[in-house]
Amino acid sequence: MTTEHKAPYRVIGTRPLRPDGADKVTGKAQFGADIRLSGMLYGRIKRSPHAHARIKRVDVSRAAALPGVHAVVTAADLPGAEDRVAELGEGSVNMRELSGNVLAHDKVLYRGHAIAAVAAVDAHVAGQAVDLIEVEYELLPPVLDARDAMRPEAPLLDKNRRTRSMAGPADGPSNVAAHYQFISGDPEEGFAEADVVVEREFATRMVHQGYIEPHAATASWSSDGQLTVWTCTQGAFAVRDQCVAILDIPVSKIRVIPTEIGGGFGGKTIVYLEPVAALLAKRTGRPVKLQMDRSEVFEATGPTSGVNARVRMGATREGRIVAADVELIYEAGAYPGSPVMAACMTALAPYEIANTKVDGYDVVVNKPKVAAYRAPGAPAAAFAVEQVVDELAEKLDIDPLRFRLANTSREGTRGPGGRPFPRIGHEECLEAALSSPHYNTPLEGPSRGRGVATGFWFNGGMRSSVTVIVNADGSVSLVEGSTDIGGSRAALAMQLAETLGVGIDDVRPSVADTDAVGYNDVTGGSRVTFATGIAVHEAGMEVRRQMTERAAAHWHVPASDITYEDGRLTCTSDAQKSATFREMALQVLRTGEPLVATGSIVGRGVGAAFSTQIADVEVDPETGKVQILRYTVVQDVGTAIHPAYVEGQMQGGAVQGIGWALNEEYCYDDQGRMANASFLDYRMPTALDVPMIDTIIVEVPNPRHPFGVRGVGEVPIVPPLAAIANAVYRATGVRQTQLPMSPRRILETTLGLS
Amino acid sequence: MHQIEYAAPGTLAAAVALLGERRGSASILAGGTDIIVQAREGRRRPALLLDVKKIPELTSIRTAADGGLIIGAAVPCARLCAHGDVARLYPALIEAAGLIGGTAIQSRASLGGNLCNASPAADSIPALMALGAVCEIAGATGTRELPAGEMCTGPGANALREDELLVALRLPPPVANSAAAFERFTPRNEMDIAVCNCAAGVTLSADGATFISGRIALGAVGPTPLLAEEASAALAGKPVTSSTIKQIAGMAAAAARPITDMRGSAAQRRHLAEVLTRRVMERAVARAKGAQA
Amino acid sequence: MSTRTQVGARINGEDTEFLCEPRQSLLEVLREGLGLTGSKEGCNNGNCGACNVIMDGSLVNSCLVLAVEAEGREIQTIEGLASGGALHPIQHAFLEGAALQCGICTPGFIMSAKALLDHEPEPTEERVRRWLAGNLCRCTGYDKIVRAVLDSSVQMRDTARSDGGRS
Amino acid sequence: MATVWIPSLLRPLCGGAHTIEAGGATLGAVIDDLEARFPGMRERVLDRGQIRPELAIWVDGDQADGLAAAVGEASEIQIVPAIGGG
Repeated sequence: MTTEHKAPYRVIGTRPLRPDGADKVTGKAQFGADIRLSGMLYGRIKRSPHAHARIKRVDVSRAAALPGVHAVVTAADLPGAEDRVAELGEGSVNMRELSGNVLAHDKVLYRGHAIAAVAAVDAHVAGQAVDLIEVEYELLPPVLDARDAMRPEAPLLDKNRRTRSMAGPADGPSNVAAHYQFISGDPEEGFAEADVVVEREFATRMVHQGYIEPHAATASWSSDGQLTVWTCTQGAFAVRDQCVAILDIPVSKIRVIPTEIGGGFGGKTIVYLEPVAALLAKRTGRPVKLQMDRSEVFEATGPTSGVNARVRMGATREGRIVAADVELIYEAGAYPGSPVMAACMTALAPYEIANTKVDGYDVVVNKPKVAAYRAPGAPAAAFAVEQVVDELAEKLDIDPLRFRLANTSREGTRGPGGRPFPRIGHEECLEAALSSPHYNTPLEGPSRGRGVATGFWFNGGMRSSVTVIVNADGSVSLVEGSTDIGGSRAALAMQLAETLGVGIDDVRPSVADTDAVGYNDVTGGSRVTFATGIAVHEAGMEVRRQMTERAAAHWHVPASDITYEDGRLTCTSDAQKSATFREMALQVLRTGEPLVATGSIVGRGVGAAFSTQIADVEVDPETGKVQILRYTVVQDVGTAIHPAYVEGQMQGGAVQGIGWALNEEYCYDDQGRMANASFLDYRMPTALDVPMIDTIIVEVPNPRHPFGVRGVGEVPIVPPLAAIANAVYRATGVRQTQLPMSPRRILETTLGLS
Repeated sequence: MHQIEYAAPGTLAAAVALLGERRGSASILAGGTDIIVQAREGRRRPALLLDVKKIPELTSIRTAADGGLIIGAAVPCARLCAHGDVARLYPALIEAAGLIGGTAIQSRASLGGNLCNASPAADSIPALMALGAVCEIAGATGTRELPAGEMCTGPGANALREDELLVALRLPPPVANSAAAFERFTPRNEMDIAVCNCAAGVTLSADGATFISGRIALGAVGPTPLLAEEASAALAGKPVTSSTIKQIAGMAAAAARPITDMRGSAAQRRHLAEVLTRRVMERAVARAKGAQA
Repeated sequence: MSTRTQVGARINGEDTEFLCEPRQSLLEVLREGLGLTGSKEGCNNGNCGACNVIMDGSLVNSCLVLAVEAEGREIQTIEGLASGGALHPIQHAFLEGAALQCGICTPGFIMSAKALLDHEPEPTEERVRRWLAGNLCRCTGYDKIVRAVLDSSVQMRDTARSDGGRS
Repeated sequence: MATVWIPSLLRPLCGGAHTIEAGGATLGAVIDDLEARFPGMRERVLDRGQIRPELAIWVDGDQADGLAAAVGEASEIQIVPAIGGG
């Protein structure tokens, strides 16, 4: 269904080989743990076995005495971080809390919370040393469920925490860190108008991004006090700025070199290891590498929230949704910062509803502090809302896609807070789903069902810088600072090639360190192809301008006489004077001033992304196992720069959502110990668990991007939870209000097994 | 991992001698897919890993005098599953052994390791039990035999003495009109631990109408894989009908003593024990009849 | 402090000697000792396949093999697949088919695919999925990976056929 | 006059209105105008003279960099929480 060639573009819409691909298929690409430096030591972190405890004493003497151990550090080695909020581009992070999460100060707030760290000659010795660190705890009762944590008598994680909201801080201490509210129209009046009202409660569990590469960071200090950090991160500048704040050093003293990154999905946007590696490296005077093992990744990084949701929606007999009331309670983990506000703002976004009320609560519990996870907050909210929408459609006997179409948001529809949508493609997605081969093929057989759901996610703008260097042979180097997780070097190089009218093979993109390119916010929020793309376009236009001036000087004509089209400079006053970009570069760059241009932008004019998905499932009525038979992802991508990688995002997002829907969850015991911190028992889908994922790329160009780009990466994970739940309902007749829809849960709900 | 020593003796006698010297501080290394993980996580702390893959008796598949097979304890599953005689005689064993981990695990994991690791959910053990496999054990005082079903004594605990090792598993030759089948239930289709598994071996009368005998074994529903003895015994003389199978499946499930953990609930496991018993019995019967045809 | 053992193995066609402790995995020695960092550590307990290598023709998780066990063995890692700068057909198919996003799982998938196609030149989609079930990928949803393996199997058969015709 | 969408939790400060017309050529001036008419508004939106980091203020579809952001006669202004992405 992809349009392979679009008339206005020469490079965009084609499928060239990605520039970093050869190194990745041959094992040459350097990822976080692949850094090896001369004299390097290996670090390991001591972690809390308890979910909630006061640290009474830490004795590192036995560890420090172990042969082969070079240093041991604790939170006492960290400079006291100010209690302030740092802007890190991904929402806000309280620096004192960030520091406390890196090494616990006085309390441990979740099992896995870091307490101390060791540097030793190898990982085995470091591990033995960690076992020799003695920590004395005063155990405190853990709070593991957000609803429990909200009760007035609940143990407090922080006695100084007061609920924050736009109404100002609350009086008494609470585990509720924040309350968000959005009201538009008059919800009660709206419900009075409704002929059908559906209300349900939903619950989901904490889940992890599940990137295959564990966190890894290596730090080294030069003898003149310069710190270099190699790390696999979604944002080298974010790591730099967080290290600056936590270590209290000037920005000029630290350089962060991003390695290749083995997946992030939002989970590699905040620091865990980097400041600790820096402390150990400083103490030992040698480079120190820290890397997590898989259980640490599960227990001590940032998964996404378990959620409690209540959704009430009303519609008229004619099929118009007239009112919605949504309450969302999100676990933040040990420190505030769940994505509940994003959930509030996305939950109802696909629909134009006159009367809405959405309340969101950010609640701390004794679990790891959550981090961003692909469309943070939106999937769980959509799981709830899209099932209620499905149920309304069913009660009104309207096709579920047509019901959504009848209520769709469009350009000008106002969302929470009153912001109107710009040009969006939700309607086009629904129509493409309605006319898709999948939706028009009947699903037959017992215990089978088809479900649909739709989802919305914002696009991020934020800041991006690139540098474009034109080499004397006419080739072009693109230096960018957006770390590349899924092929963005290709997508950016293609936009530059398109802007300059040169071939994709003439552009060599590379991701630079924090000293080699202007500031870039994290690779997240589906923003790189969009926002860094704008920076690339801006730099490309500057190259064109400079090249035109050079050509004018070379030909001794005014610059206004020169046109630049399809990579060719032509003199309008003398048709003999014409040269390709490369030919002109060869003429003017061997001796003249080097040609360098930059593009530095704040990404404005962000698009909005929608995806509609169709799932066919079969449920084994005896075992409760759900098999995905067929799956289609429809998505408005604005313009598909590299369609293969756009499809890849759609397919990958859908399968991550399938895992979340069916089997993934953090299993805790009542003391807050995670029982399944391994890839064996945290059941992510394997190749055998999913079918081919069909994609339908819808292109409603974003009018405010030079090539019409919308962010693509996140929205495909929004609909799957609900699409599968709706399919399971059609297969079994039972609504699934809790995730995961594991075989056990299906049996419990369909057979009453308990 | 803590410091360990490694030895790879080339003979059974040398291995047994080493075990005797080490008095319980050695662990056997066959495929390593359990012991290496356990040592790395500090769940077991052997001083010595004794690699048995250079010992011929542990790495060969031989035909026994009675026509059955003797399978070296360290033979990797991949080799077992590709073995023509095993496929012909004991398809249920391949159904089970073929599920122990993914492809890369299959290259290393062995029946002996799976049995001695004594996980309640081990996939090959119910199949070995249903097939009536016997363990050949060597130790300081000589050799002994033990029914496979008696090897596991608790979660992670086996019946071997400090100086003993499992050499091979001896499978009796299938009798006429008999067959076995195995099935497990996991939430994922691969790379998962059984929430419940079940093997059934049945022997039918020559006309296929009556059960002569049977053996039903269940895994992940108790501290060790268990033989559903009453259900197995009740089969003799019963007509080969779906109602018999249903009744026996119910009896088998009643023998289950499952717990609730993150992999499944007790109720789910009891329910699955019945479902799986029925399914494997149906398949075993079909297979026995097919063999007869 | 430790007892190091000398081990000799043939790695990517070259006789290699290294010293290691018995507690070190093959993965650790490949990566930290020999600088072959193409094999990745994703879980260190055999559940993700990112460290997969081929040992004496069999696919193994190098995190679940002790380095001392490599004595006398033939080991092939991702670094040994491309010959003289030319990509192996499986590598080419992954690149061509956009079968990687972040790329961390890619070496493991390619080694698994190679082991499969060495054994079975004409696998079905179901067979490919089952064989690759021990390799986790979190980015692609597997679609393009499975297609790449199927594509490379066709490619390799065609090449084998034309080579056969010549000889 | 620009139209300001008032977040629900601030509506008690301004008599429950969902939107308010406010004057000023910059975002700062608009907030000054709101504060003059509905005291307490400023400190809910600003912290030490800057837009609170947990908030995003949108003027005509773009997020304002700061209080100097230009506001036109027919501008629309929305005050919403800041969002992160993955």
